[in-house]
Amino acid sequence: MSKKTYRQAINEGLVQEMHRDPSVILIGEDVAGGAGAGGDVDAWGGPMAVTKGLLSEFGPKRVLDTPISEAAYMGLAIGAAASGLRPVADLMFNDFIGVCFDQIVNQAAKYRYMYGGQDRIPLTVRTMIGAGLGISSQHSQCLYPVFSYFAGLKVVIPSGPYDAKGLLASAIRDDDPVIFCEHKMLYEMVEEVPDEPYAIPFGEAKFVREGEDVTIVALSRMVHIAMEAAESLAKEGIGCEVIDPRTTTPLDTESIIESVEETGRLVIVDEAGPRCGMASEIAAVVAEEAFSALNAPIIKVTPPYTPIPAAPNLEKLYIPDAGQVITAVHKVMGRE
Amino acid sequence: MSKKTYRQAINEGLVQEMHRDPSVILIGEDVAGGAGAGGDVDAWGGPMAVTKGLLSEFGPKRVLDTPISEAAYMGLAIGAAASGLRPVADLMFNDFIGVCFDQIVNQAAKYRYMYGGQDRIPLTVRTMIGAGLGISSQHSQCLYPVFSYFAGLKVVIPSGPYDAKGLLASAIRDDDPVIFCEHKMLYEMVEEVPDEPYAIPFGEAKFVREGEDVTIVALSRMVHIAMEAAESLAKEGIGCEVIDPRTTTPLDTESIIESVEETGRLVIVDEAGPRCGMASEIAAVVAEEAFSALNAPIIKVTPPYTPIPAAPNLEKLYIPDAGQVITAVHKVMGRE
Amino acid sequence: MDTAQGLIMKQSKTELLSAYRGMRTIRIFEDRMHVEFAGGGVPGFVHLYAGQEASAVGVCANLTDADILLNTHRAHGPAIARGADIFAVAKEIYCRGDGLCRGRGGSAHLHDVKSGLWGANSGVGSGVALGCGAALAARNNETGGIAVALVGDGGANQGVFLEAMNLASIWKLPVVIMVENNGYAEATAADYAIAGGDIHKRAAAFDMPGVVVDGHDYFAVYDAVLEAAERARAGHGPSLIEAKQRRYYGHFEGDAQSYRPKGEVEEYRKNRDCLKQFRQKVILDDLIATAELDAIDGEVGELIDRVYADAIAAPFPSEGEFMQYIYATDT
Amino acid sequence: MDTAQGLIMKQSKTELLSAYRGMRTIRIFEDRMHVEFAGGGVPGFVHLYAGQEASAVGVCANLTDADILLNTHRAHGPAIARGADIFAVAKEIYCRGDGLCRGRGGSAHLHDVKSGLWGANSGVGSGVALGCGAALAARNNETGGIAVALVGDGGANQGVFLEAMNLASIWKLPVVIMVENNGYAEATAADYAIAGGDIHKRAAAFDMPGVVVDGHDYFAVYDAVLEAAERARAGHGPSLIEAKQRRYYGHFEGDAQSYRPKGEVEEYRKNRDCLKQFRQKVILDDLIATAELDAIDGEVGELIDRVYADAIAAPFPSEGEFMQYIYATDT
Ligand SMILES: Cc1ncc(C[n+]2csc(CCOP(=O)(O)OP(=O)(O)O)c2C)c(N)n1
Ligand SMILES: Cc1ncc(C[n+]2csc(CCOP(=O)(O)OP(=O)(O)O)c2C)c(N)n1
Ligand SMILES: [Mg+2]
Ligand SMILES: [Mg+2]
Repeated sequence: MSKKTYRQAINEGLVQEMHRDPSVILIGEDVAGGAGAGGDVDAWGGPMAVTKGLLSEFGPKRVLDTPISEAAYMGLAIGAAASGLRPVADLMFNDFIGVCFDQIVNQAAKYRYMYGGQDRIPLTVRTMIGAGLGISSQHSQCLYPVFSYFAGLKVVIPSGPYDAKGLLASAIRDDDPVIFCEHKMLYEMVEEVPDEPYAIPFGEAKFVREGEDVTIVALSRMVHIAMEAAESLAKEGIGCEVIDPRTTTPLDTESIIESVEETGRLVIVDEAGPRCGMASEIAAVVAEEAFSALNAPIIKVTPPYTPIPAAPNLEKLYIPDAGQVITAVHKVMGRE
Repeated sequence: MSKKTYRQAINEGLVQEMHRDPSVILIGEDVAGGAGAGGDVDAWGGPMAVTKGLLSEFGPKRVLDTPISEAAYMGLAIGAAASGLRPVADLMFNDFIGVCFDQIVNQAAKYRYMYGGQDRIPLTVRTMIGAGLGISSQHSQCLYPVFSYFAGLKVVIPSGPYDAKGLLASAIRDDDPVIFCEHKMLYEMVEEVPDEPYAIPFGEAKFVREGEDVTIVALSRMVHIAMEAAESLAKEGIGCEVIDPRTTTPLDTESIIESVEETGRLVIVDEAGPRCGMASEIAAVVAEEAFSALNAPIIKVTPPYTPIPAAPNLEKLYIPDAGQVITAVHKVMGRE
Repeated sequence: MDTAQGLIMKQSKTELLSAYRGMRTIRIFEDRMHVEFAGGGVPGFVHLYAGQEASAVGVCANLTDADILLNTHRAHGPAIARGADIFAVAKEIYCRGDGLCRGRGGSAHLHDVKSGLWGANSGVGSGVALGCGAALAARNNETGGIAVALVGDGGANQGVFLEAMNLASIWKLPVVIMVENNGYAEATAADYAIAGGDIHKRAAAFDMPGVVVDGHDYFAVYDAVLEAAERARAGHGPSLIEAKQRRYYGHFEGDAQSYRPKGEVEEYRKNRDCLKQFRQKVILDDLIATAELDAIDGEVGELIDRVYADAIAAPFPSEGEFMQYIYATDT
Repeated sequence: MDTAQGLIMKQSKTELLSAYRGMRTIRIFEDRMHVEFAGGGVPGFVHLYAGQEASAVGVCANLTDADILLNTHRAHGPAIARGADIFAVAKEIYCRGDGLCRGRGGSAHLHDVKSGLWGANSGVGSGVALGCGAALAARNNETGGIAVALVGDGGANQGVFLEAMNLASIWKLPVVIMVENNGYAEATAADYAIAGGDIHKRAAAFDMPGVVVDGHDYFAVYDAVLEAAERARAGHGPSLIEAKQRRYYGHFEGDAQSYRPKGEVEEYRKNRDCLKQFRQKVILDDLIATAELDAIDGEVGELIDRVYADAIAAPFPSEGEFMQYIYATDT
């Protein structure tokens, strides 16, 4: 056990899984960096240096830099997965799913079903989500609701270093295609992380904080915003139970329902879009399955329905903050 | 006014808009058919013959058959729209969004916002949705929830010939990118349709049937399934109000809320997927904004969370039917 | 070497008879499907391969068990050529419970892992990318296998196909790209949609060999694939083959085909037909007797009767199975 | 014709001075941005164009008001070359309220309809497709305009780029594809990622002319674009130009560039620099005096000081504007 950043935890998880299973390969744009360039190899490890050192450790047969051809190398990764390799394919920014969407949602997600169960597709797609760097609307989205629309995929949204390492191990060991969504504003977050490998099962939400008055379901980076709000609300005597679903497919609806059945109130905090997003999905599940337990409207705290602006002041307005969560909690508590 | 099929209504709508405005052009795979082939030109009008005759009427400068290069011709259509043309681009099956997703959700949807309001993108994408033809999981999806996730697009789902013609006129005249989703099982549906052009505004739901006991929101083809259920329930003395939102962006939440405030009960019937779909979205809106009016859980009637099977018997199980709607209504009426 | 003698020096008589049987099997299977479709009862979209038999059969004659063939939506012919159980193929087309894909895929998605047949994909053009993956895995695992990706002239205009050509080339992947240019993508002519008209010329752009062959000539296809496959197996990287051919039926069943020039199919049937060409070549020196070939025709005819009777009688998938096979844990 | 005299026969002295001014403006703007970025306060990712000036300036010298230039994420240089208001350019990079895109786009998305500048797109490779649309519209509306799409060596590996090449060719669209091959896509060498190493060879695959030029030589770029633009204007269709060049800074600011061979940038700065090459050429016969060029340098230096002072002082977009410009009705 030692303190590690989210970046280090993911890097360590990759290293350990690659040692554990020689069929794990890494593939993507500049996952090493320096291919053919004449200077240092293993120069980048991705734009955020998350995969730095892996080429040196595992060699070019297992760590492959690609051209900017996402559709081709995702297709290749699916084919390699169907052949028994366990590719970890890097999508850099999840927004680039635009150029390889077919591969992910029509091929990977449907491969096993459409062919009647003949195959397993143990593919992990690592990708960055989220706003906060001022890099505008084509590099800052949270697209896990879109991935979650498609049955056949599994979708993971670790909110901290500990979960990141453990969920990554599960993703790589899983026999289905998994989209592993790393929030780019969390790479520097530090937490105690075991040095040895461990796997956190999918579909098990984490109760980040206990509380009796209101259930707050928060996703990815928003877990920290929700916690900030919860600490502040505690001072007012309002007890918030904060739940991090950790995976959106499978979604641990039981834990959420169980909590709402105790608290009778639900606020959902998500950085993904408000329309057809995870916040709506979770609200709908509760409105159908735990309606009788509800004492108040279900409130969603999400960004507005807009593309993401580059300007830092507007981007800040875009991202939900603790103030908005507090307002929502006050509302469900009837203290407006 | 005369009886027309959904197919004829769309064809007529296109013809009239193309006469009305010379900047309207049509572009896609086999929208005419026969390009370079040496036999008849205007041979297909798309696989469902919806655009048949348009090449003959408007000539090759305005009706363009393309290679199977969706990303390129969608990008081209966006560029043409930014230049003041009004392209109607054909995506054939909405599943093929997989190969041009970037163009639609990252370019078209964000063009105006990301460039600070300099442009208008009067693009209409016509595309087929829905199961029922036994053509399996890559040709049968309903992806309007995914389109609706992205602010900047407008999304239209006409449930019959009258709406199809009027909404198509609005789509073509609209200055924003519109995804116009035609349900492939409705092409033979017949209705009275005015001969002259008319436009139905976006964001105005249609009250297809009045009723006091339960609000049923139904989308696209499901409007007819809901009506079938409603007729049958009427015989039991249960009055269902059936609402067709007609567009998912903009979404007429007011009409839905208004109705639920009368009935106190909501069932949503949608052929799109259950996770992060429109049914969840509508449930979430009501659970937040009309909670106090609700007397029962909100029930979603959707397909299960699975890719779409080819086998007709399984496909039939996949698509929601009137029986499921009746069960849901009984449930919200407390008559299980 | 254009005598039967010469041909038999390259392929054994058994191999040649098997190639003929393969082509005839596909032909009779597809002709029959055309009739059955018109009569109703075949679900979904059905794209027939009749006319193009020499292409898939010429490819598959070069493949081993370690190799992977990537199928297209025009899937019946390649599936039969690759040796997938023809009863299960028919049942899949009819969406029956014990079809190749348990009724979930249908006509356009024939896929049979145990015969080394992948796809088909109804989104055209992806085969090369998936094939690159099979090829990479074969190389990493040193199986000796290669991948052959079939793609149509239409599919060759998809971005992923072009990206994958580049990727296959820079990594020298053991993959053969077989473009079945049957002149049309739906109702659009290849000559219209392909800049310059020649797909094989795209090979040079991606630094790989590209050739064009008569796709109705089994021997021409065989030879081109042999060379490309050897290159791939030797670790020298990908090749592209453009095989010019024509389908005898419409894009899919129900296509009125008014876009085709009058007499085109008749002309191909008369003068270019793969079965006719094959027979002419092999009977030259009486090394293969007409009677032997005729006997195959008869046997195949009977087989296909049984295949259809069996498929039509087979039950649809059981409803309990509906949600099976989505995830690896759903067995 | 390699004398100043000869050059001036093709382009007027005014044009040459303006080209020089353009390149110098970009250089000083980018050098300054490099410093400012290091000091903090520039939001987002910033990709500098320093070193590549001859490319954008050589293109833009051939463009009229009716033409459209498609920008890339390495957007500052092309925006300035195309004549976008440099104050608004800087403000957009700083995400200020009266930046080119009202602060919503930032460095990688410089777009200015009134100067005929489109993009940039931070998804690489789309420019050609969008440019095809501008070209089609120009032809349909008979504006006489053409589109020039800039794309990097990396973007040239995107499927949409390859699809669009084909589409542009079969429709003979008035579009010029200008591949700025600066040797790298991020930290990956073009020689590694481009099969065969030559992007201009891809032109033949799509039946269009393809040439390669020294992208640091303003005159070489100018001539190649002139020919391609004339071809496009004459209705003869698209062309591809590969302009080999190098960036002087990292992929984006913050890139340590350890992947680059030692001394590479120094070598380019010393022997290939576009400003040096230009000066050498034009002062041969003293038709343009060194002093004239030096005077421009001085003027540009002062301008850039004002541009930065202005941008840094400018306010961020007002918060009330947040939801504006999503739909055409949000004005
Ligand atoms: C990405 C994509 N776009 C469009 C289609 C619709 N479609 C199905 S088959 C076909 C024609 C394919 O032509 P080609 O690749 O030449 O194969 P052929 O049908 O001639 O065998 C088209 C356009 C598709 N399946 N996938
Ligand atoms: C579709 C897509 N994939 C990946 C990226 C990430 N990315 C941004 S710039 C870049 C390199 C682009 O290289 P090139 O086209 O040569 O342009 P350069 O940066 O050299 O000017 C990459 C990979 C992207 N923006 N879009
Ligand atoms: Mg074809
Ligand atoms: Mg580059």
